[in-house]
Amino acid sequence: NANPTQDAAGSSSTTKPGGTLYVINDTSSNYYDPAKSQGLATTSNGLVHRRLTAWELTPGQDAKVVPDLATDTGRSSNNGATWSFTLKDGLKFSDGTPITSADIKWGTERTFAPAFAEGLGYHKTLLVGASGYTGPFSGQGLDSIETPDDKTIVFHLVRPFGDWPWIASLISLAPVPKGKGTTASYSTSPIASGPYQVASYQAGVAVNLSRNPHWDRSTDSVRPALPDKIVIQLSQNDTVISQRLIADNGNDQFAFGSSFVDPSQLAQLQGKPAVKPRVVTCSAGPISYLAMNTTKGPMANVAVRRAFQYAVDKGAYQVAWAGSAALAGPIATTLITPGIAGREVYDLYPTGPNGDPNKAKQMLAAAGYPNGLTGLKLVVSTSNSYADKAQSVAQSLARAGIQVNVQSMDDDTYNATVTANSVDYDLTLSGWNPDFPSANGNIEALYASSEVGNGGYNLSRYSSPEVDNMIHDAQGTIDPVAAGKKWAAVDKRIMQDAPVVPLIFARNSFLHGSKVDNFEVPDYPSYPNYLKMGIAQ
Amino acid sequence: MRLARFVLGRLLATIVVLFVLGLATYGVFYLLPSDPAQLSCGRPCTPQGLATARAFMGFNHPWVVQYFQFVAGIFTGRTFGTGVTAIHCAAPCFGYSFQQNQTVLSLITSRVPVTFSLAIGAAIIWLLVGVGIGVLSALKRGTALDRITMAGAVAGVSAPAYVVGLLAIIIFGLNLNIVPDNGYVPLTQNPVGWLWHMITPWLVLAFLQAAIYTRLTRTQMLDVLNEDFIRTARAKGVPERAVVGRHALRNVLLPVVTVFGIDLGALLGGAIITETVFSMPGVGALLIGAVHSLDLPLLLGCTLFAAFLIVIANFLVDLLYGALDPRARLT
Amino acid sequence: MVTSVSAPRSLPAALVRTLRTDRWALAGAIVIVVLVFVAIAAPLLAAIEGQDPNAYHINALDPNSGLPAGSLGGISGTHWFGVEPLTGRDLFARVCYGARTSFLIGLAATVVAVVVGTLLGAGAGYLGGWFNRVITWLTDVLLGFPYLVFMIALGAIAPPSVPRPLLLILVIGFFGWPSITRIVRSQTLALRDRKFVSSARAMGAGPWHVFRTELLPNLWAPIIVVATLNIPANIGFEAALSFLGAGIPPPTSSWGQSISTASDWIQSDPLFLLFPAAALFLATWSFNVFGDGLRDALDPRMVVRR
Amino acid sequence: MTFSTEGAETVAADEVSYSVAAGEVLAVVGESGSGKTVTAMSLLGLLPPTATVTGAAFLSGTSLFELDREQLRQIRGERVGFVFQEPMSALNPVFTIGAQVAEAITVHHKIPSAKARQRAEELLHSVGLPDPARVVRAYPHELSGGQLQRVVIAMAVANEPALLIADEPTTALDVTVQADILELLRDLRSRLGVGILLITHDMGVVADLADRVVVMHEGKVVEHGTVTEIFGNPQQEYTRQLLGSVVSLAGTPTAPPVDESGELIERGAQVAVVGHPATRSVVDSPATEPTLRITDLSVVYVGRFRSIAVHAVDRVSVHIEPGEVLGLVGESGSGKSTLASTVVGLVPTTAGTIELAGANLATLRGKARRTALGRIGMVFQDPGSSLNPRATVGASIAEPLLLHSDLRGGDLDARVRELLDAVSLPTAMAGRFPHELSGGQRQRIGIARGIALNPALLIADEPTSALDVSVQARVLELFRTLQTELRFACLFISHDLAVIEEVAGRVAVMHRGHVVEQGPTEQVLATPLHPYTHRLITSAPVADPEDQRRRREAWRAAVG
Ligand SMILES: Nc1ncnc2c1ncn2[C@@H]1O[C@H](COP(=O)(O)OP(=O)(O)OP(=O)(O)O)[C@@H](O)[C@H]1O
Ligand SMILES: Nc1ncnc2c1ncn2[C@@H]1O[C@H](COP(=O)(O)OP(=O)(O)OP(=O)(O)O)[C@@H](O)[C@H]1O
Ligand SMILES: [Mg+2]
Ligand SMILES: [Mg+2]
Repeated sequence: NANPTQDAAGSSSTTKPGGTLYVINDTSSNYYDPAKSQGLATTSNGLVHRRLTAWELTPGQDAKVVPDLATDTGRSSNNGATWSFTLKDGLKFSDGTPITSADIKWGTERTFAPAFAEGLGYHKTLLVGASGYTGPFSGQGLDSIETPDDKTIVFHLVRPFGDWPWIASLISLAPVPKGKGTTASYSTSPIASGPYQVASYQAGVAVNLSRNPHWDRSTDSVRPALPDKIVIQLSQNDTVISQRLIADNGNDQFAFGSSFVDPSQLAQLQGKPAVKPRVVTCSAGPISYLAMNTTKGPMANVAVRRAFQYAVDKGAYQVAWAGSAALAGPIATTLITPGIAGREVYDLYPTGPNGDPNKAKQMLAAAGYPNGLTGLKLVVSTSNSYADKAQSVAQSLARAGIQVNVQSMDDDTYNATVTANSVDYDLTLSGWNPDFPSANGNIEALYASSEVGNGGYNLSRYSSPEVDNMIHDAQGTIDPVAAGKKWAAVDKRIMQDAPVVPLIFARNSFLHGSKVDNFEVPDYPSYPNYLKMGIAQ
Repeated sequence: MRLARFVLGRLLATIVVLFVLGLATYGVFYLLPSDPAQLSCGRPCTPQGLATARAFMGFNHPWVVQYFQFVAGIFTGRTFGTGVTAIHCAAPCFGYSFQQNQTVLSLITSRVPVTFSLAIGAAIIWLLVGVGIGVLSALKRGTALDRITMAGAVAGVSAPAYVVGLLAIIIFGLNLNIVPDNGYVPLTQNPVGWLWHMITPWLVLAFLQAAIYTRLTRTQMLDVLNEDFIRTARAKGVPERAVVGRHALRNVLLPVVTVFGIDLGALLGGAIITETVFSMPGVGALLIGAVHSLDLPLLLGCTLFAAFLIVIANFLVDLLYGALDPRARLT
Repeated sequence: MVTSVSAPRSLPAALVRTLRTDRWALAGAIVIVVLVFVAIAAPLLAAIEGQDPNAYHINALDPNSGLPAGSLGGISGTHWFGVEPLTGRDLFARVCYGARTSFLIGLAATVVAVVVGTLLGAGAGYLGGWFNRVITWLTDVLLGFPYLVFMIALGAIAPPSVPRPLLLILVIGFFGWPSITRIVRSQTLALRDRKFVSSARAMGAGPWHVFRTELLPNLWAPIIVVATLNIPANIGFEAALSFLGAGIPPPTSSWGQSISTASDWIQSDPLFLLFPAAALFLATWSFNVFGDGLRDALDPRMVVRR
Repeated sequence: MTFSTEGAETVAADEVSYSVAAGEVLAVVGESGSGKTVTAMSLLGLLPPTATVTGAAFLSGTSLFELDREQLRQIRGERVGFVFQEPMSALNPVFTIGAQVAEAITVHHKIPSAKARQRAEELLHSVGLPDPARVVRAYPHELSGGQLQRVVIAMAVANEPALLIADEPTTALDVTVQADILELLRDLRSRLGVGILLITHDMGVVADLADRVVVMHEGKVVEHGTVTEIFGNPQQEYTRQLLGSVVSLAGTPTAPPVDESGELIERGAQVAVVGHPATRSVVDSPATEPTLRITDLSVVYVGRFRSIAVHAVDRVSVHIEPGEVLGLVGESGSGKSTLASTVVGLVPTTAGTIELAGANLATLRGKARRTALGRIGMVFQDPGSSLNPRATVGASIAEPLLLHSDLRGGDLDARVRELLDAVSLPTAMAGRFPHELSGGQRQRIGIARGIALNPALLIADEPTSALDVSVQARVLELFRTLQTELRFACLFISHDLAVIEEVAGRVAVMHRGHVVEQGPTEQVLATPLHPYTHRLITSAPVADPEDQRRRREAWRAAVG
């Protein structure tokens, strides 16, 4: 299987600045309003907007948080409930005005305005006095963000929060010139702080990024900013994208696809050794898991849930996922995603890759279901062929005398259904990729009792006061190493209750043109790092 | 007189139809368990976050009320939010897409040229080719040609549009590399490029649509060719091609034109699959996007737009009847 | 056989005549019969092959691509049509079982659409007046209906209690009739004032009688065409509905669903698409040739080919 | 020549041979269904593919059957003109008359369409169509039978062909117009030496126009000779029978009184309007308990988009007593068929009332209306298009029975056979389709259908126009017997005054939408009061060449 590290490392040294990079998107829009965007720190938004901190991603290593606009990754006081940052010198917006702490305050406050409230909101529940705050446009600011001077910014949190440096790296805390960004048009004509600015935005067709003249390379250690121009093509058809990149004609040589290459294309590449080196696959990725509704019927019984750990044929799931174990990614036995600091590998329910149906049968019998289970409802989204994957799961469960009915539904319907307050499913298939590389983003969102219903993604409806406390404790821990240990413990603790069957850490594969260099796909976020790419001259 | 009354009646009906369809769209949309506000709520989505989003987007009222707000907006225009960040949508306001940050009207009008070029171009091709082949296979009834064209037609209807488009792109666009593999160039910007980008989608669409025209023309033609007046035309010494192409064809067109009205009307409202496969920013692509992102205002806009075109197309076809066949009086 | 002098040429009679005189129509008819047989005897056929439509055969797949092992999509003595990629399910069994869902549902839906469409269309064209207006109005509404959203909504809310085949047939039929109605209406408008129709009216024939004895025989031709061409569309419709959860739930196979899945594999495993697509093509084709034959048999002026 | 119809082979014409010299008129007469039409059509290869033709035909030396498509095309319409038997179905319903006539010219001569149009208008005028300006813009279904027939004639003579094949060219024309048409043909012959093949049943026409006569019977030519020979001493039994059954008017009418004062003239039961053309209709004669009473009926056809409205029927009042036959004669296009169609509700009335046995048809609805209509039998003017092309003859005849009687199965068949037999058609015909019949056969199907239910009122629109005199005689015989048996009231529309004289007790004469005269038949025919009636009677040809020549001279003098 393709090992990305060689691929990227091999060429990075030779790549010189210049050229035009083409990003082929299957989405119809690509917006740049920091308040509205939910984008990762290393994708298109990362090219236009800098933040206090940034991610350092190297394939094969854990993600690290590093300074960006700030001189360091933040200094905490009052045991982690207060965080302060100092800005570097000589920072400018693309309009030439200097970037001050006030701009970051404004940018952050702006995310509270109803008109722009749709972005990442992790800070919203943490900042003091945030609840009920409706943004700066009506006049009053958020007092919990202090800007004693142009360079310093201080955040006051409601509770100690060790991951704040990560929060500071999110797009939602990017600077917006004070008073600017009053209209929706900011999405398409933002004022850039990063190396690129939006030169033109053709709705539904393409976005053209050009260099930001006021960006100073010396202040930015995370963005090599190699290409002179970046063109983001919009609303392209997935299959066609792959076919174009395989064909590698004309400009497509300078292009890469921003969406996963799906199994059928991967299979097609088997016969094309010439193309294979241009397929980059991370060695592991977001967790894909089978959630069991811990509040309903037999699934409420932990013994049954444990039996499931043996019943599922994860090997078959790998095939259903991408055609082979190699393409699908390693089998998961834990909850925290590879590439995130503090992760520990363990297996509470050891069996072969194909599970152990008989053992599962016995355990079910012991749990009071001697002749298996019938009529379990497994709901899935129709998106990226979960329906088929669900059937592979159903098949493997059948081996252990567990009969399930698969119901597929439109993606939005699915999300609404499974995150509703009352649900009637027994099982569901889902995957999770945290918004920032902290175990927190992996655990809290999926297993904290606060995330049950109301649009929360605790799909197994797992609620354990003990685990909630452990999460709270881990969040409050400032020292990353100590925190990491605590998170690992939570991970184990949850798996003892087996609310989910971890299936695989899904690999994502991406295709790029023959002239694209430094094309890296780290385990986290198992997505190409736009910031590093360059064009071979 | 009669005609005037007919036209007036239909126009009124059109308005009713559109109104009902709008209502239906809302009704159906609210059958969905999913909540559009959820998508504008941000991540993680807190309950009060959800509440603000709802209020801001105007989703906090019962849907019937919302619909009437929408209808009112067409005449009065609308404003969302307050203060400097408020979003204004001038009359006639067919809603505002919060996801696309544009008024629905501007969104649609910006996409119309693409879809129209696609639909109209293809329509011309399939009508000419379809009817042409239909006539031929009627004349050559029972011959190999007849059988082959019929097989072709059947292939056209039963082939999955998506695959046909894809293969066309792969073969002509990527492998042979004789036509662009995707995208759209405005006619106004560069006519040649426009034609160049359009040719494959047109042919694909035509291939998928031609079947019914071929088959209908053929079967009707077989009927008409037996009429006495065809004999009269021949007795006058009218050349066979004119006998068929003028005398017979005119009597065949009624159902053909009817189908044409339906198809064209529907396609002008967006050729979803073709547009998506060929990555053309048309109304169809817009619609499908709206569906998947629960963009109700946009969805409503696209639906009404498409419906409007269909209704108008059918209306024109009905008007045409009288001209095509004086006996087909409308009441 | 001695036929009554007064009896009109009945459809059955025409059918018989077609089969006797028209080789192609006969071929079509045979294919149809075969397909129906396949649909009904699917379990039997699968049993003969010794495969189950839903059983996974990971071992039948190429371990490092998930494609069917071996050439030609894994066609072999055990898997006559080869297997699905990623799952290794037996294609032959799935195509056979698919006939049950697709072919039968597609057919039933078409019948519903055609019957309703013809009645309303002829009614609108012949009676005119308010009835015509209402029908025109209805067709407009339905043709412009946001059926995409509707399908999704249906998938979300359709109560499991309703038998799915019935639901599918009704929904598909419901969306199918308007276009047929408009076509039939257009024909009827031209027929309405033909002398022989008027003379029936002058004879004191009621609308129903006129429809049956005067209009219908002269409407068959277009109806047959439209009906036969509707089948694939309806089968596709079934696939979409099922995909969105409003139809036959997985793993039950259907041509439409197979085709839409296989479409993604057209490059890497074309044979996956070939078989279900071929089945669909055959179904449509057979009905078309048969329809042609029928049309000819119903047309007294047609030269009888021998 | 034979037809293959689903197995059964029909020999339509057998060893027929005849010739027409330039400037000569050959009349083909004979039994209905004897193959006159098909033989003529075979000449230009206009028969359906079901027909197989053997033999040879020469047009001034060139063998017609050996020509290729293009050569044949150049001959069609250019050197050989063809007037089809049934004009109503012979014209393309979706093109205007003007376009279709103009086309006849433009396909052979490259002239600007404007000129062609103008020429078309002239032609239409030359065949005596009033208001050609309107006719060119009209569509076929907007014209009367006779008007269409004249249109077809105009098309046939458009290019002044060498040979004109006229199949029953005057069946739908009243005698005055017929005289004009015959005059036109005669002129073509003498002026341009056009050879004319005239197929007709009207012995008067034969006598008037023909030089030589061919008599056909059961697909064979039984006799031929000069017109004087045939009429003078017919050799064949069939020919004698044919001539024997010719009916003709008794005696010549007295001239109408000139310039009366007042509105109406009355003479006993006979009334007429004063003034020609008339501006009103006569008052109805007193009725006792009429089966049908029409009072002040007006019908106006509102024109389509551009064309002007037509007052087809204007304030007409007539009635028919049970057992009475009202003959309706008059100018072609004067509104006879319209009047008839209004009775059965096919044409909406503009004003006036129609009562069937005292019940106002307009007020009847649904079931009541349908049963009322069930008591009316209707024979349409053009047998062709009034039969469902996809229904067998048997089914068509059975239709009214199915609707209004409870005859089913065997009884139904029996009745259908009986009816076929009554109109002297073989029962075998029942299985045929309309297009497989001859004009006369189709017409008889229409009659059979009309009388199937023993109606209380029979409306017969030109019921015998396509029948040869012998069959006609039989049909009229049948008609009278039924009449006396069932005593139904009957509106009998015909151009053949002799026939009217035979069957009708009273007669009404229509002209331009008005009933200009009405009264007991013999009175009206013997002593007409209205000039138009007089002209009508005097223009009727008689079946005797000599006599007819004298009459023609007289008539020429009259019209000047
Ligand atoms: N298409 C056809 N198929 C079968 N038989 C036919 C067809 N056309 C005509 N015939 C038969 O051929 C015979 C001759 O028909 P034709 O029309 O020549 O009679 P005709 O002499 O013109 O009689 P009429 O004076 O009533 O018009 C008739 O018996 C008729 O039934
Ligand atoms: N549908 C119509 N629209 C307009 N005008 C019509 C229509 N039908 C008939 N007419 C006109 O009405 C007049 C009367 O027609 P009608 O058919 O009653 O004449 P007729 O007396 O039957 O003549 P003929 O003896 O030639 O059949 C004619 O001038 C005809 O052109
Ligand atoms: Mg004849
Ligand atoms: Mg008439």
